Amino acid sequence: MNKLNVMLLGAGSLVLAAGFPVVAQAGTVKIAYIDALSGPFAATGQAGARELRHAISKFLEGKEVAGEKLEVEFLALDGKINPKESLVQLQNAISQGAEYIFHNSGSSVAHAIVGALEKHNKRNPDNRALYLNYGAIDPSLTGSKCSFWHFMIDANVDMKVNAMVDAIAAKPEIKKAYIIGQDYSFGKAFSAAAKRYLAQRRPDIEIVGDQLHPIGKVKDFAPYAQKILRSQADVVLTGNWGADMINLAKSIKDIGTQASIYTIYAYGAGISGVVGESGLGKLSVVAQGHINPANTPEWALYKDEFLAKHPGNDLINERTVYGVQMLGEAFVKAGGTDPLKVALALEGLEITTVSGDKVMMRAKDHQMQMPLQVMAHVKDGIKYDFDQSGYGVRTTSTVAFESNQLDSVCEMQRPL
Amino acid sequence: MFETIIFSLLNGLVYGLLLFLLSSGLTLIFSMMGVLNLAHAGFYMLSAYFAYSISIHLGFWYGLLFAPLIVGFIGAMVERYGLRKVHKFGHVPELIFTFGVAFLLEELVQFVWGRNQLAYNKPEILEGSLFTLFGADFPIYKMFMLIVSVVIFIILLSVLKYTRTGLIIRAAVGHPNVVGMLGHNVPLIFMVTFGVGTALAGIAGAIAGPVLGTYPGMASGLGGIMFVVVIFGGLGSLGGAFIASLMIGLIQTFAIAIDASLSDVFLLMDIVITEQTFMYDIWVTSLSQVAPLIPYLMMVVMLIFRPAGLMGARES
Amino acid sequence: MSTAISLSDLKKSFGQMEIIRGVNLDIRKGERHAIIGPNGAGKSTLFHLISGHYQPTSGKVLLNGEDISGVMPHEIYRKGLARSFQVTNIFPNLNVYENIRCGALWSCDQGYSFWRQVDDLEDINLKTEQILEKINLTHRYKVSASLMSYAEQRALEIGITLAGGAQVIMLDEPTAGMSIGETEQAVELIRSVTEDKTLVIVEHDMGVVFDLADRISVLVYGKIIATDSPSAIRSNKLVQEAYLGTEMISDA
Amino acid sequence: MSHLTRICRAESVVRKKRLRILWLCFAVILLALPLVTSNFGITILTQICVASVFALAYNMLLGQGGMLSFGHAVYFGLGGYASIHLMELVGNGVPVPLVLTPLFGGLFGLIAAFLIGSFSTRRAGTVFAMISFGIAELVAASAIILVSFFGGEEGVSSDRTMGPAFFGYEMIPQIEVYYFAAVWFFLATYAMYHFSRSPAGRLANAVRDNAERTQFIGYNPQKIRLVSFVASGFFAGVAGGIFAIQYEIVTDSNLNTAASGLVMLQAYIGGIGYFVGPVIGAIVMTLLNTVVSGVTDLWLLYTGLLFIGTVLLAPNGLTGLIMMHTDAYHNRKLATLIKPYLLGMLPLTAAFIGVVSLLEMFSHRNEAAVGDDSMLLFYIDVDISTWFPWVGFTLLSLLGLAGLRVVIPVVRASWDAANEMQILSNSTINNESDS
Repeated sequence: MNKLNVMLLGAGSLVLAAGFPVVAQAGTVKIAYIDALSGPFAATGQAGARELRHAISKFLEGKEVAGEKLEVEFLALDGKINPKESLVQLQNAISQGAEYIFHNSGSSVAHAIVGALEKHNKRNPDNRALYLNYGAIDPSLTGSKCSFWHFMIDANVDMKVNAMVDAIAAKPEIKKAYIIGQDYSFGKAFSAAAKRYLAQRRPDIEIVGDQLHPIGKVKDFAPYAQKILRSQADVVLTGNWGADMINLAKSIKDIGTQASIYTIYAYGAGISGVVGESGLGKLSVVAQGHINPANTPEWALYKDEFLAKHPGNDLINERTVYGVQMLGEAFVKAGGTDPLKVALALEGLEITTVSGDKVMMRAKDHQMQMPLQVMAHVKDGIKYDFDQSGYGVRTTSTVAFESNQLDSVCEMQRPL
Repeated sequence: MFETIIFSLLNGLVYGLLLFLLSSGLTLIFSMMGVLNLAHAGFYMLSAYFAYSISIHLGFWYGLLFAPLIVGFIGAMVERYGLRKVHKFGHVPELIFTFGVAFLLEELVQFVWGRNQLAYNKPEILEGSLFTLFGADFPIYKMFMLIVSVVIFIILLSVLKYTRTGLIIRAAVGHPNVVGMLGHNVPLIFMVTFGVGTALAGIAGAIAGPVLGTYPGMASGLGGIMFVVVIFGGLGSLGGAFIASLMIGLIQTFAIAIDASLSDVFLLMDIVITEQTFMYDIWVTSLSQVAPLIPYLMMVVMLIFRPAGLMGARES
Repeated sequence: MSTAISLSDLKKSFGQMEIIRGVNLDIRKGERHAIIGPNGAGKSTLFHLISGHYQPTSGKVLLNGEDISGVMPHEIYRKGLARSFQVTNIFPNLNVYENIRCGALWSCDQGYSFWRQVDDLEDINLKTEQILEKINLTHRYKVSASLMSYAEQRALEIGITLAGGAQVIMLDEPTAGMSIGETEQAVELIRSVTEDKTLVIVEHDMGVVFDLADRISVLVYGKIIATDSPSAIRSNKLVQEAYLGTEMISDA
Repeated sequence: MSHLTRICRAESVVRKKRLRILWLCFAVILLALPLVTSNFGITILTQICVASVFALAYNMLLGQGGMLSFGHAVYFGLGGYASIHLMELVGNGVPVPLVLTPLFGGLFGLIAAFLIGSFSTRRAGTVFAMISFGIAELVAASAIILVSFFGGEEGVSSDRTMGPAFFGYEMIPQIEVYYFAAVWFFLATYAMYHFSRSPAGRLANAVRDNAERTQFIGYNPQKIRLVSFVASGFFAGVAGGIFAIQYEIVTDSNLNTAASGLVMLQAYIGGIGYFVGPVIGAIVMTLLNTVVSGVTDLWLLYTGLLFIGTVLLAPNGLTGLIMMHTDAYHNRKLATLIKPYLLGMLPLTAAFIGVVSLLEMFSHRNEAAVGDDSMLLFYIDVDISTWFPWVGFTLLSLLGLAGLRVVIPVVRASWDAANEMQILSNSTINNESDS
């Protein structure tokens, strides 16, 4: 009998659960950000939310679109860099009226979001959403698995590795290369690209190792460092990020190899500070953005403002800003915020970013075309350091917009 | 080949002894109280954070000294005001409680110290390499970790062997009720045991923080491995934990060094594995890829065939 | 007269300690047989050996002529032998009704069925209610077992043992710790519920033993030193020696 | 027919009648809920359905059978993977209505549970818990390595709309997915309740209480555990199947130890001693995960605090707190509790607002931009750059805690009074053990 009461109560709670009213305001655009806000990768995710919020306040909020001032509602949702959690949050976001989904880390998450949006937009033509991906750079996202609803606001792995190999090719003293990466789609794509471009550009370089390790689970990289040492590699190419990057760099330094490291995520979110001295003269990063020097006064001003507002934090993902800038321009071009119109407006859109770069959203595969920078991990001569450590990165060379345009196998399914 | 073996041996030893430092506290707690403390890795992490905070103000050595003490004290308080309350309901609620503590510790650490990896650094004196062998440096700090672990092991062993406290503990391992019968203050002993156990995890955290990284995820992977150690070695057996720690440390490092997969074995038998072969992914998975999986396999097999473990004094 | 339980040269050691050192005993069908002996004689161990709780080191246990040594306890139960425990061994968080009903499940041909509803099983509920009446716990049927008085729990213990309708009932010190009044009630209860059944009982209370038993066996240091009718046991020299200075047979 | 028999029969009839009404109410509520809520509400409700089925399945082990598992998501996940693969097959032309997917997921979970349970259920307690943990780690690690079945980090995706329509029902809009989940929630709950009242279910209770004794009433405890374990694996698989339809993706995070921990949290916070406890836990946790997480970044911290608080202060869970009042209810004394409870709520609310505000302010100070000193706490605008809110909320917390110390004995006394009377007047209907 007691059970009966409790069951009724349970049912009552269900009613309560359902009672959360969600009313979408007219005249506003809802932007959802899905990334890791908790768990081992929360540092990156939280930083991303901070930067995106700031960029939106600068470049979208109050922007004049079709004669009206734009209002933006921002939702930060915890996807835990996990495809399933991210889709749960995606559904939460869309059912709350979000039309633009920003997301940074995790190619597996990106594939899941692309798949889910393809289905959702087909089933709900009145309630579509766009996906602006500025960090998950598996090349198949703008290649074999490209989607009309997905826009990549970062150079994909192929582009980055291409630029990286450019820099390596310029050093004739390099004879042996070791490739190490995290054991999932991104790490595998990185390894494949590295092998491909090295073979094209410098067939004389011997690839002495091609190692995958479990992501986020390795506590001590010393055994891997030992393997690298034994291979007598001159250069280590890695796509590692987060704690896997830090610990790899530290172990390589500890074991005393002379190999230099080329990577694509090796600053900010604690990495510069922890790598510290061990990376000096060894660590090079290929990324996009003008960290040091800032290139344009507007860009320096933007950064100073952000840092003044968030002391103790860094501006890590500069491409966030370019993505938001581009979205704003697309709103203007489309004359509104309807996702389909905005998607069409984004195609082929070319802008000059606040840091003075020319970038273009290629219509064919929705891959942003952009110049890339090769940067060195340094201590001196920089204005913007990371992690309050004095360490940071400085641009050493640039791979121009034109020279980094790679072909794509994308055959896009278009609505209409 | 030879240098790989030497270095894998050294690295495995360092990692294994660190595992032992962690699991010795866990074993101690289990022996005395019958509780498998799921929050043990959480205390390890907490200590690394405390040690970091102290080290930036007072220096590394103070951190190494005080962080384990603070964590031990917190552990004792958790026992006094938490575990003791659920003790009377049996082992299952105790396990659930420690699970909750582990969960909370991870959140608490992020709440207080933020989510970034912290720059918890080795002291100057322990920077650099101790010796160079076949062109590879062996860092001083690793030797330091090795020495600390061994010293703690020796201290623990002698306390157990030659002191009155050790006598009580050894009695408790086989016969949990006997301590109370001998007229000792059982609640106090429990509290102290839990405190000492967590302090041991604290020492591990304070010395591992600079090399393995001080970040909110540092407990998550290690917690599981630790249970493997104590269960494989035999619940409540310090000697078993020691052997199991070294075994797992060595297996893990050697597995990484070996790139062979089952397909290589088949190749020796003239069987070629291609993508069309049934269960292709199993055959080509290399040993280094499955390295993290091995400990759990060892644990499950042990639990099925010999739940008392390698040198277990009693079943739970 | 056929035998219900037959033990032949039964031995049990724990490590170096031999607790049961070769027991030979025949318990006849339908008799009430008591096993007595000083503390530590191995009475409970003997019970555990017969009911399958322990495996004998050597020797045999026959139930109705069938060898059951080494058989799992639940298998032995299914062959018609039910037992109670010296330390109350019930289902503390179930109520009295459920305790008894669990005891009756097997005998009503309920295996591990998960499609039938216990509330709908007429025969089982009827049986449960009959047992409840017998052990005088009818009015307490909804009470959680852990909240009952000690004597009630002992009665429940016997109830669970009886619920399956086994033909051989073994009770391990059913009246231990009871007051005189409670003991009297318990004896009446045991007498009434074991009508037509074989009863093996271990008991310290000699009043109970001599009141109930048709025959008595005396176990001393793991050996049966005598098996006989109550009056014969009372006058047995060996038995008197064994008990000398410890417990007098006449009191307690 | 004895007196008792008559009472029992009468009670049984009343009970069955009430139960029927209750199931009816449950069904009506499930059907009617979407009418009063938004899109987001429907999404949440669907999540609650999945979480409830899983938590109920989990509680068949922990609450009903006394087996603490740290790896039950394995069966949820495997059921989910099986369902996703079935969806793929259906997409390739195998004619199975996809509304039956959960059944398939359940069968897969059942088989997996049978294989693993056949050795893991040999023991209960710590050994069982650790085996379950080890297996969960093993399966989760294999899920990343064995790409052909588990799809690696990316998991496996599919499309729920590709199969043949089921009486014109294609599960395209979210609302249809909700009804699909609700129907399965209802069926699974009904079946699990049925199980708990079956001989196997009762024996599971018996083996939880006293495994040794069950041997001496003719049952093999291992086999009883195995039956419960397999049944629980089946329903976990059913939940995985519903999930697969809802999100059209299953990944390793559906079966890792974190997912297993979450379901334990749900069941325990809800109350493992009651059949509906896990449902309440699932509701609370889903709301924390969806609604509260949208309001504060600290929601996981609050979840942890809620869990520890439950373990220490209310081991019977939230349902237990409600069930504490059944005696008073039977005795028609509930009304006497209203006043002391209101009195108790006062300092409790104060302490709650105080502590939560302090935590939020601390977190805001660390995370938010400089100059962004204002925040909204419980409808009050607060400027954290001044000392006032810090002192104010500290005082409020202390006041609340001090107030609780004073009020708790009063509340306890009235609660005792409301329940004590009952023992005198009606000693037979005491403490129905209801598990």
